[in-house]
Amino acid sequence: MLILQQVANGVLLGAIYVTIALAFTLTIGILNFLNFTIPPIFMLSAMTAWAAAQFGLPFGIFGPMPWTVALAFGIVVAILASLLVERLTFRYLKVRYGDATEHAIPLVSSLGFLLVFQNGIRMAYGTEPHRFITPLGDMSLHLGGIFISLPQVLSLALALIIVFSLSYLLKRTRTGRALRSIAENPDAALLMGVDVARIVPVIFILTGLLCGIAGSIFAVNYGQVYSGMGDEVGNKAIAGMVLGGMGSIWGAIVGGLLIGLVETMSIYLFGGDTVQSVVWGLLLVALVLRPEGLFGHHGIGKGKF
Amino acid sequence: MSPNDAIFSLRGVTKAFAGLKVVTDVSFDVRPGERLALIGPNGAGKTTVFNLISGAYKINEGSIILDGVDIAALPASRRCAMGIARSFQNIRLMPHLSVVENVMIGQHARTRGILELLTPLWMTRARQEAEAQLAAFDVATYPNQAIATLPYGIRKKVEIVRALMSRPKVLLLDEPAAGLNTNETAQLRDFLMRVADGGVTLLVVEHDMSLVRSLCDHTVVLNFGRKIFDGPTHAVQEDPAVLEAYLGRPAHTAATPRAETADHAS
Amino acid sequence: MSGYTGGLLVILCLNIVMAYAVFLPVATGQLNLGGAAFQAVGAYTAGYLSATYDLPVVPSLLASMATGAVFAFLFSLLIMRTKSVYLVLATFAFGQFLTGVIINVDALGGSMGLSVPAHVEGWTVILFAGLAMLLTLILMQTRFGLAMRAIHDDDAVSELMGIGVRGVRIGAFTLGGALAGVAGCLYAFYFNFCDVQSFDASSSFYLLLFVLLGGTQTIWGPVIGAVFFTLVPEVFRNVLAYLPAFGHGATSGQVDTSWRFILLGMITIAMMVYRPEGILTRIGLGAIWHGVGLARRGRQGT
Amino acid sequence: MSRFRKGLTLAAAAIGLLAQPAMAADNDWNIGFISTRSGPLKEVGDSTAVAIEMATNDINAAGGIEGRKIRLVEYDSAGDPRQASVGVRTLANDSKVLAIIGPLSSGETGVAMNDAERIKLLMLPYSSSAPGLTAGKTFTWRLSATEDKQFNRLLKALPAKNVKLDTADIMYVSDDRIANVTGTKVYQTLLDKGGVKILRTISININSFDVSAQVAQILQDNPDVVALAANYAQAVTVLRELHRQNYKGRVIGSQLFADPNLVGLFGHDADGMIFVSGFWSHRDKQAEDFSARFVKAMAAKGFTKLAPHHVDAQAYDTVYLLKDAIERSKVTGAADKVDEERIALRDALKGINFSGVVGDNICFNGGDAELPGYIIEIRNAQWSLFDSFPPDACKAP
Repeated sequence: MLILQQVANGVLLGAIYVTIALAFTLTIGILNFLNFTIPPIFMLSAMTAWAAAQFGLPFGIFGPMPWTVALAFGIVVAILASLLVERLTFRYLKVRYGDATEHAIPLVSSLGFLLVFQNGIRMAYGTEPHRFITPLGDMSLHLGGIFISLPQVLSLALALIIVFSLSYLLKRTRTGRALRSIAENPDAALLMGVDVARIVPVIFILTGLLCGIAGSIFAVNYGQVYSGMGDEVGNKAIAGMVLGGMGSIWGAIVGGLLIGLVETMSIYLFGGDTVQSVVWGLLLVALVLRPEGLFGHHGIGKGKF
Repeated sequence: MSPNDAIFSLRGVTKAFAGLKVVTDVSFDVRPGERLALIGPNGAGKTTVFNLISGAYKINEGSIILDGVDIAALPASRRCAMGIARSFQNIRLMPHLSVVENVMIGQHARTRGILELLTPLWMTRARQEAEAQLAAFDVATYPNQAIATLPYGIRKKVEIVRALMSRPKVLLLDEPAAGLNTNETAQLRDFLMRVADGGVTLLVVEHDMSLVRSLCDHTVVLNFGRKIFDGPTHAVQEDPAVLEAYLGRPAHTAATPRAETADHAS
Repeated sequence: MSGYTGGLLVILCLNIVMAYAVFLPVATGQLNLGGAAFQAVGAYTAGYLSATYDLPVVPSLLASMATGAVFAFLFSLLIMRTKSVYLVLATFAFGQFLTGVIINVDALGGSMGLSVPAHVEGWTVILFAGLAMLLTLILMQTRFGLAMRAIHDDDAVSELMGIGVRGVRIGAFTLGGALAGVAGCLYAFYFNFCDVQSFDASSSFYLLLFVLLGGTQTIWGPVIGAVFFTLVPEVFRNVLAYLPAFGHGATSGQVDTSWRFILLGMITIAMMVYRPEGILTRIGLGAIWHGVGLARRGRQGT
Repeated sequence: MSRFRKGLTLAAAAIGLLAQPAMAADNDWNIGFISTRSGPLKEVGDSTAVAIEMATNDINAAGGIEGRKIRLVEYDSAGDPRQASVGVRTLANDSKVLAIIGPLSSGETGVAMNDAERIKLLMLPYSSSAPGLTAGKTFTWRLSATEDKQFNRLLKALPAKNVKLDTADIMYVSDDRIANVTGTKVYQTLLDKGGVKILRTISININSFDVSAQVAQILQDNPDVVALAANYAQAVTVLRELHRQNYKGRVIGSQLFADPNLVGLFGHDADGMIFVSGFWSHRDKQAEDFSARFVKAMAAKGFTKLAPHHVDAQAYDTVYLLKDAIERSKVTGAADKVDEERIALRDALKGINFSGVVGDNICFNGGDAELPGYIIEIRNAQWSLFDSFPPDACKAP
């Protein structure tokens, strides 16, 4: 029974990784950009949602918000932050230097953003956890002896809905096709009349949206928010994305869930202190054996001839 | 011509990308000191053949013989050490290295042993040699100049000088005259003649037929990845298969872009 | 020298040695996001040998260098097939994996950290920073160094020009690992304490930032990056205390020193906007030499 | 060229600012303070800094020490052990301080105390409670009780108060220095000795936010108590999950997560929890007075605190401990005698008998203080005193 319980725990834990892994995979798959601002934006969105629920907007406008409105506010903040990142990193990446470290340039500025967001939040709201109170927080089900919390089920469902709609967006809409053409060959996309400067912000809006949604899921599920919450989720989501294959939406979902499962299973089998070495060791083995991930393709960071 | 005379031969070379054959059963021989042109319509597989010879791609079938040794299984860096050097269709100089440093990279294939690898270059004559080579071919630049600031024609020459620094037996030139005007092309021809006089066998992919005629004594024509002509250059224009490939059968020329893209895929 | 300048100088020098350890693979185009893990290998080797066998400094240093090199060699051999972003993430995974293992090894002190009896003074660290700089300078002047730079620019063409790209990459990674081992050993002996948290993912981030922000094209980039990231927060520590907007001196409790990291982040972003190839590029270096030359000639003229 | 030169000038100016050591006024007591005002430990650091400033102001307002005021020279280590080391050197060599208060965490102390030992400078960390940290060090003295002592008291109190204690699960944070030792060594040994059957030892990570897998294991065992070794932040995560999965037993722990704000986060959900604290805010009039003023001072800085953490109280008392030591040692604070006086100050701590807000008649065994222990039960969303233990006696110095 315990093992089934742990499988359930793992899958539900994976849901949060999936959402963040999707954000990572979008920017890396389409823009070849390892965006380290994703974890701090995720944190930023949850923390501002908490602050809005606790204090309201700055200068006391409106007063404390209901938790739903506060979460929506957090998502909006995440999108704005993501657009700010686009404005100050990606827009300056027009020049292609053609060497092996070219994708490092936005990486550096994304780490700059990490410093700004994280220290800003620490300064404003401290480093210790805050409680995010929702009526959903304690709702749970018992399915044949297995304990499942309701918000976790909802967040898994939400993650799946996001994946399906993203996949639809990329396959069936004009914007989606434009995005995919950029992913395949940015120069050719430009030649074929895709307005790259207009379409790139779409990715960042999606990234911000995903971070915001993940922040909401986290706040509701775990009932707490804190300035360091992005680190662990971000790292595991990266692991999930790589395991599933960079740039692949289905890879992100499989990888994210797999990391959640591996995590709870290694807790179950070997204890919590082994999680870090098991998860990352597994990822290392995966990268050695199949460098492109489960669903990945070799297109990312390809050499040119 | 017997294969024994050849310094360099292709035997039944075949290459396919994702099931699509871009080079099919190509064989030819090159004698020492010969200047061979490899021509054909767009997408005929010329650059692919170069990539196969230099080792950028692995062949599926056949053999590549240099000086009696099959080099088809060797990694690219070993082939260079054995005497194959090349230039690129779109110039591939190292953007962050200076002119002379780019040329010095060509010497790498001649380096033997870890000690030589770890000797500071200012303790050797490598730099003087590179500068002398640049001067010998009248490449008028500052040796420390950044690549990006050089005119196109000079960059082409630098790339060829770089290739020559490995002291190749066979030099592969991929469209050396592309982008040059008539005057520059004439200069290039003289430059290449001097290279050939130095005992280097030339293998040239070129669209400019006047250059081919004045430079090369031997021509191989490819079409759809197959060899359709192999003989003296002056006989090319009379060959019916070649004429058909270049002028006739428009239906097939329309299909060529597919092969062209495969040519550039990595 | 004041205690502050001295202490800071040692941290700076440790950072410089590590910056070169990360620079060597980066110079061949391999971004290493696990630099601190290789430093941890060196630190724990030295710490363990000193704490358990009372091994003196010099043999410990050699042992750290060797283990750092061996770990880096084996790792780079394993991940040879992975490239670009995948390589960055493989190094990241390696760092996470290794710290995850170390913290569970009781012989290495586990989460308690390892107390290290042998001590080196600050000047040793400074000496090694100079040495690391000098050796890298010489290495980059050799044919091997030229090959590294060629691979950084274009690995495919380098291979076609006869450079054994695999070998050079593995070699550069291994040399970097050896240097990281030395840096780790110096860390352990200078602070007399090693602690996995000092070698975590964010330390690795910073190390890579030193190199990328400084510039990967010249050997001065890592120094400039290390100086930037070590000293800018310190400048702000001292400047902010004098600015009314941020408070009136440290003890009043009005200064929120988080500002110095926020400002550091903002400057980093701005740097990448204005100098995306790093603070110092080859062209930039050329211009400086050119400027110095002009100045010298001008002086001779008068 | 001119831009380059301008850059050079700026850089020179910056380095000039770097080189300026903080100068002390002639007549003040020059005391160093390694604070943690930025970085991941900022919040604890800010709060203890308020306590230390409060103590300094209180002493100065009451006439200082022997009529002279305390002047705190602060250095922010940002929670970084390397910076803590620079802090010791800066304060010792440049500011010529008599002694140093701080640093905050055991990681920082682990590095900084080596420097203090070499410089021969008294260092008073006020929060690190890792057992055995000060072993072999003669210049590091801390006004904090180690986890083993406090937990032992808790175990003594439980049977006396009829708490069922036959079986236990231990849960600890494996990658946190103190929590790991406390969970794997202290709890293990003491529970064993107390005849409690340990069903399982479960670890979590410092960054874990989802502990459902671990808590599922606890629920399967269903022990009488869960002995939790975790800092406040991880304790919050664990307690929430225990509550969510509907665990009915009690959670006990040493002083690691004895934070009054737990109540604020959990309200009635925390009811039934028992832990030890080194400080009880209703101990006497003095403690109550300190607590009220501290809460007010924190509110003025924009932090909501229900009561001081025992670390805050220890930080406050550390300044008074230093005052007592200065008075006992008869040091003068003269700049030219600072080297001898630092040693004299350390020697003055030997055999000291200190009374403050944390307790009365506190003495030191080696570098570790003997503090009282207060067993706290959370009842009706309030801290209530369950039992208390006076400080242990000291061996003769």
